[in-house]
Amino acid sequence: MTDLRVHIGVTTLKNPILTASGTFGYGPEFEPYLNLHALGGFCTKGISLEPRAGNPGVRIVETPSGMLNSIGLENCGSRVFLDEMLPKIAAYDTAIIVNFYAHSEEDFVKLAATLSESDRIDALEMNLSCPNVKQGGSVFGADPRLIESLTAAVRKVTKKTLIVKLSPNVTDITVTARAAEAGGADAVSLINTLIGAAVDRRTRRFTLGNKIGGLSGPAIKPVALRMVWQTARVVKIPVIGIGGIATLGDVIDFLLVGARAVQVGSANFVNPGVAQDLVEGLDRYLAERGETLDALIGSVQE
Amino acid sequence: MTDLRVHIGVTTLKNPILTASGTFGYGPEFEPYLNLHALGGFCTKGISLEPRAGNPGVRIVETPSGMLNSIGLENCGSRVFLDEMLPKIAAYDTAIIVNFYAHSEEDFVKLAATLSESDRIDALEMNLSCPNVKQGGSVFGADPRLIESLTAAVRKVTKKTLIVKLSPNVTDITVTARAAEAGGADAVSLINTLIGAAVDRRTRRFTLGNKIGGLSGPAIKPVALRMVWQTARVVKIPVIGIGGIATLGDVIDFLLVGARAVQVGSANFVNPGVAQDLVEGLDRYLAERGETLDALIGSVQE
Amino acid sequence: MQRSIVTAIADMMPVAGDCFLMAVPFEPEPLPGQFVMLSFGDGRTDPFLPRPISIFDWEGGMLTLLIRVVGRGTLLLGRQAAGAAVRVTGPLGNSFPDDAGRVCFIGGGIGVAPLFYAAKRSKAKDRSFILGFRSADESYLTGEFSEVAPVRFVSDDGSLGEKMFPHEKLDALVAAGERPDLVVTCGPEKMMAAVHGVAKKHGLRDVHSLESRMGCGIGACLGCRVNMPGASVLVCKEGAVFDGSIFEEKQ
Amino acid sequence: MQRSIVTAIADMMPVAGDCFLMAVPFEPEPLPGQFVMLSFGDGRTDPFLPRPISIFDWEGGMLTLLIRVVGRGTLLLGRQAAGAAVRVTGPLGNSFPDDAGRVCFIGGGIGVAPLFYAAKRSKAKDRSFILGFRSADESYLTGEFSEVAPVRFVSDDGSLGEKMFPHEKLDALVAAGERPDLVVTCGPEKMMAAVHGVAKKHGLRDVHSLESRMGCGIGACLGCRVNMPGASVLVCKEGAVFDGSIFEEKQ
Ligand SMILES: Cc1cc2nc3c(=O)[nH]c(=O)nc-3n(C[C@H](O)[C@H](O)[C@H](O)COP(=O)(O)OP(=O)(O)OC[C@H]3O[C@@H](n4cnc5c(N)ncnc54)[C@H](O)[C@@H]3O)c2cc1C
Ligand SMILES: Cc1cc2nc3c(=O)[nH]c(=O)nc-3n(C[C@H](O)[C@H](O)[C@H](O)COP(=O)(O)OP(=O)(O)OC[C@H]3O[C@@H](n4cnc5c(N)ncnc54)[C@H](O)[C@@H]3O)c2cc1C
Ligand SMILES: Cc1cc2nc3c(=O)[nH]c(=O)nc-3n(C[C@H](O)[C@H](O)[C@H](O)COP(=O)(O)O)c2cc1C
Ligand SMILES: Cc1cc2nc3c(=O)[nH]c(=O)nc-3n(C[C@H](O)[C@H](O)[C@H](O)COP(=O)(O)O)c2cc1C
Ligand code: FES
Ligand code: FES
Repeated sequence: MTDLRVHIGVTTLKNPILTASGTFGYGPEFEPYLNLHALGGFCTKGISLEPRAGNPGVRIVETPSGMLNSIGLENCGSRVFLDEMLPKIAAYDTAIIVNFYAHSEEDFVKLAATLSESDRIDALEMNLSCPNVKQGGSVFGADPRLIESLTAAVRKVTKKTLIVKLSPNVTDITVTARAAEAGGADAVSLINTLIGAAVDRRTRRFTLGNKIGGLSGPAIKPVALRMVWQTARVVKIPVIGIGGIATLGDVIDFLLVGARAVQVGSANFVNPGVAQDLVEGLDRYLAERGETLDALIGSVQE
Repeated sequence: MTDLRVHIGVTTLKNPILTASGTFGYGPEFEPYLNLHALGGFCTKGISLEPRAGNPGVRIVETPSGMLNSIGLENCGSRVFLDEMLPKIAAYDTAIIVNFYAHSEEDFVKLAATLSESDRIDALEMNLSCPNVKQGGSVFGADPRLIESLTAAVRKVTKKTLIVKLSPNVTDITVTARAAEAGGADAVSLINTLIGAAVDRRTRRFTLGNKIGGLSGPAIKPVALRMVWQTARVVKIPVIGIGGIATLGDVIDFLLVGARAVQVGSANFVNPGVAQDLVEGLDRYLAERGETLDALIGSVQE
Repeated sequence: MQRSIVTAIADMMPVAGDCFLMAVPFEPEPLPGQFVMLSFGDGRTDPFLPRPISIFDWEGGMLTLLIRVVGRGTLLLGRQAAGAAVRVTGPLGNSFPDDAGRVCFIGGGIGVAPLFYAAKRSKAKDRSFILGFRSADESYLTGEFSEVAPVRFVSDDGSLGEKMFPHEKLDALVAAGERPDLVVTCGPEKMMAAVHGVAKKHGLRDVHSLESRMGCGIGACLGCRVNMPGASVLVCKEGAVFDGSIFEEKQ
Repeated sequence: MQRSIVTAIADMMPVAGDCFLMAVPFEPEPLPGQFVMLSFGDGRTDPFLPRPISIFDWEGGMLTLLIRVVGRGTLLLGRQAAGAAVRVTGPLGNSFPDDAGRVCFIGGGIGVAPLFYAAKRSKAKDRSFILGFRSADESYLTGEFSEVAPVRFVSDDGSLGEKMFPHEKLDALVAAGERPDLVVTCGPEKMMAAVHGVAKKHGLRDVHSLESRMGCGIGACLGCRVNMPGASVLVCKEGAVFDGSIFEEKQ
């Protein structure tokens, strides 16, 4: 077995294959399909201070090689998460990364502080980019000054590995990535979903109850790959690549352009065992070539 | 036959189905596959003042439900276009929309003035958004002040219908759309391609000679549909919808969210006769329902 | 135990009313009322998401699905030939109760799909169907159902069985003294709600297999949540089988 | 006259070396050296772009394509069964000249595809093939080619015909006095350049069918432009058949 370990902040991942927030439930849902111990880690559904019901109406619609979702960040809230969900997954020998979000700096800080009290949480992933929340869309995620100050404020209350998850719905992702770095993030993860819409032409309404939603899946991979490459060139902290990853080839592409780890998202819906396949595939790929993970990462010729 | 006419600036299109710049050659290439007279109009390949060779190396790569291109705006230059290409297409009974671009305001103005001398050109489409040109990517397309002043400068030298084509690689497309409107554009067309990349993992190089390229095709339709909807709500000038249109359903979706006309792009590569199919399909769709085009446009329930 | 496997289609058979039967080798043995997520297994990314499909039948390791072509996904699935690769994830969801002496299975349209296996596997002493179709032309597998249990057919235009709705037939049966201990339905939501009305009126126990657009089928995407009058439910995980009270406004 | 049509595959036949033959009804009659753009005809959007494929054969309205599985598109095309819908656009491109008395058709690997129809349709008095494969195991349709014209086989490992490269065989033939008026090649670019070297040495006229990634095949996307030593060419529109001078550095 090749050494697949990756260091991000104060966390050592046993391998660079993570599962993306909102696409892996709270974890146990996948037990029948894969060995959770095999994963580098998993990102929980986005947690907020209080429970949230999410959006009414249709929440998911298929698009060419992808999907739109407007789940609306439905989640059980931080209290229930810590008291009921976390104990159920605490025993998994894999990194638990808690994805979290709020609507004000104050709440972001409060939430980060609360989550930091749990020893079993390995890292926090701060979601700045959810396009589904009605109050103005991607507000935090588009303003570099806000990102920097918010990151700095959260940084003050947590010693855990702090990952800032970036929105692709910006003119220049390197600007927002640098802002997160300047604020003290240990890593950036990208991309979150692109904002899109679909219409039900029979009823002449938007298909999603929320009208707009987040586009994910293989369709967005070229955009994600470009943004990860651009970002990895300008920040010193690790970049975690996300967007349309479904095959070993996709994983390798993201590592080649400089991602230190990757997250598998919508592909979990198609094949709930895919993340473990990717870990095993990456191991074989490196072993066959006698190559180290470090040598692979960022090795695309420019 | 339903009345499919659409008015954009001083131009009356016989129907709202246009073909998108760079995906329809100079026109004659499609003669075997469709009746060019049937189209509402076609946008030429992007024309620059001087001829341009475009990018070396691989220029096209397939992606999930789409493609990346880095043609690099190869074109014959305005002189050859006016003297040699235009006469070949002048007889087509359809609107000729000349897509054009430059790298400075001065050249944009010079080019618009030159093209405006030809009686046979119905409209100009100003491309602010080509992501393929090496000198800094989408510079014109991302800065609203630049867009407004550039549009105003071009507006001064042409009486032709002036369409400003917008880049989707921005945080808020309504800002750039409003800038074009303020500068005096008769219409905005959107979206141009999203910037993306692909890697050839065998050689560990970027697949495209230019590394990054423009993503088009069905994959981007949800993003395009969202941007067209957002834009049509905030500008008073017509919005021309572009992005992943391949079927009659796609055309209807864009019209429902407020597009006054649409452009068919990459789908021409898959089925070179598709644009005429769409005209006929739209005609049938409206006739069957006894609905007018005006009633259809923008009729999505909010 | 659930699994997600890529396997080759063993058999495809067209059926009336834009439907087809697809047979695929699949273990383990599912429970009646469960479903699978079905997608293409050849690596294409369009269509992207798997489709939820009920267990029509399962026998000796061979799963049979009855699928109605309604959109792009089912259209393209229907065009697959035997030998083509599909991905099957399952069996998923809860199941129909099987502790009643007399069960009436009520299906409308493609909603008949899960009832064949349910009736076939039921341990109930007395099993019968009420199956509703739009018309005789759009009905299917009427013979197959009849072999499993007695069927009362109803149709919108009277071209098959009686011209009435399934819930009206249930009402008539109960009035005539044929009172089931359990009513199991699957079909359009309106039909199920109407059946619940009749069941409630007569104090019958009733369960219903709900439909919802699904992303994953396993409780991971939260895409299938629907706000029913009685509760907001995650159909794939808490169902797809729900008690009839779901159709009643919560107090 | 070109056309773009959706049609049902008439026949599929596996061939050695990861290849398959696909027969589809198609009019009009193509010229030797032309190609078609082939894609799925069922409305799926992945794979998205059509693939350029040479005319392997055409007879009485039936077009036959010889396709080698090299990536996702050809893999999925190869899994289509007879009856499945494909889109065919063509015939496209220019064609091989047919005004020579003695023609030698030289093909390497899947580059043999357009040469079968070219030789079959050629009006030349004297036609012969030099066909190169990696090995006997990876060769295909050797019998079919032999029926059209005499074949000299060469292979990298000597397991089929002589162990040499096609251009070496041509050199040897010319040295032995068998001098063609025209050399027609299709295969890896290196092979074609080497053949051109030999042709030039002996003053033979030579044409070559180039490959390039294509978006449209009809000159609309400008995606297929390649910078050859002799010129920058739009392969689909100016070719795919080019004079050998394309391999020579422009002065
Ligand atoms: C638990 C369950 C069991 C089912 N069992 C069967 C069965 O045995 N046989 C059968 O023919 N159908 C069954 N269905 C319905 C079937 O899943 C849909 O008809 C199918 O997903 C439509 O896909 P499409 O691509 O053809 O349609 P499209 O309209 O193109 O679908 C687009 C998207 O909408 C979703 N969608 C559209 N209509 C429905 C619907 N009615 N229900 C759920 N999702 C929908 C699909 O998931 C798909 O992602 C079942 C649904 C559920 C929830
Ligand atoms: C004029 C012409 C005639 C051809 N005739 C034949 C033939 O008769 N039989 C046959 O088997 N092959 C032929 N080819 C090659 C064939 O087009 C490619 O093998 C095929 O496109 C690869 O597609 P893929 O999806 O399997 O591979 P992938 O590598 O997955 O392809 C991805 C993309 O790259 C492009 N691509 C990759 N390799 C090539 C290549 N070598 N040439 C062109 N494009 C490529 C494809 O267009 C596709 O869009 C011909 C090519 C040209 C230009
Ligand atoms: C149904 C769904 C729910 C999601 N929920 C969240 C979330 O709660 N927090 C978050 O940061 N990202 C969320 N995402 C975004 C994913 O984590 C990921 O960034 C995105 O889907 C792109 O990856 P993919 O193309 O592999 O799916 C969600 C995505 C999907 C499809
Ligand atoms: C090969 C190619 C070349 C293009 N060239 C131009 C161009 O010269 N000028 C321009 O404004 N847009 C150009 N575009 C963008 C298209 O006009 C269109 O905006 C985009 O492809 C999205 O539409 P689609 O998804 O239908 O292809 C080009 C697109 C492609 C695929
Ligand atoms: S379908 Fe994903 S949670 Fe139910
Ligand atoms: S393939 Fe499009 S121009 Fe040649």
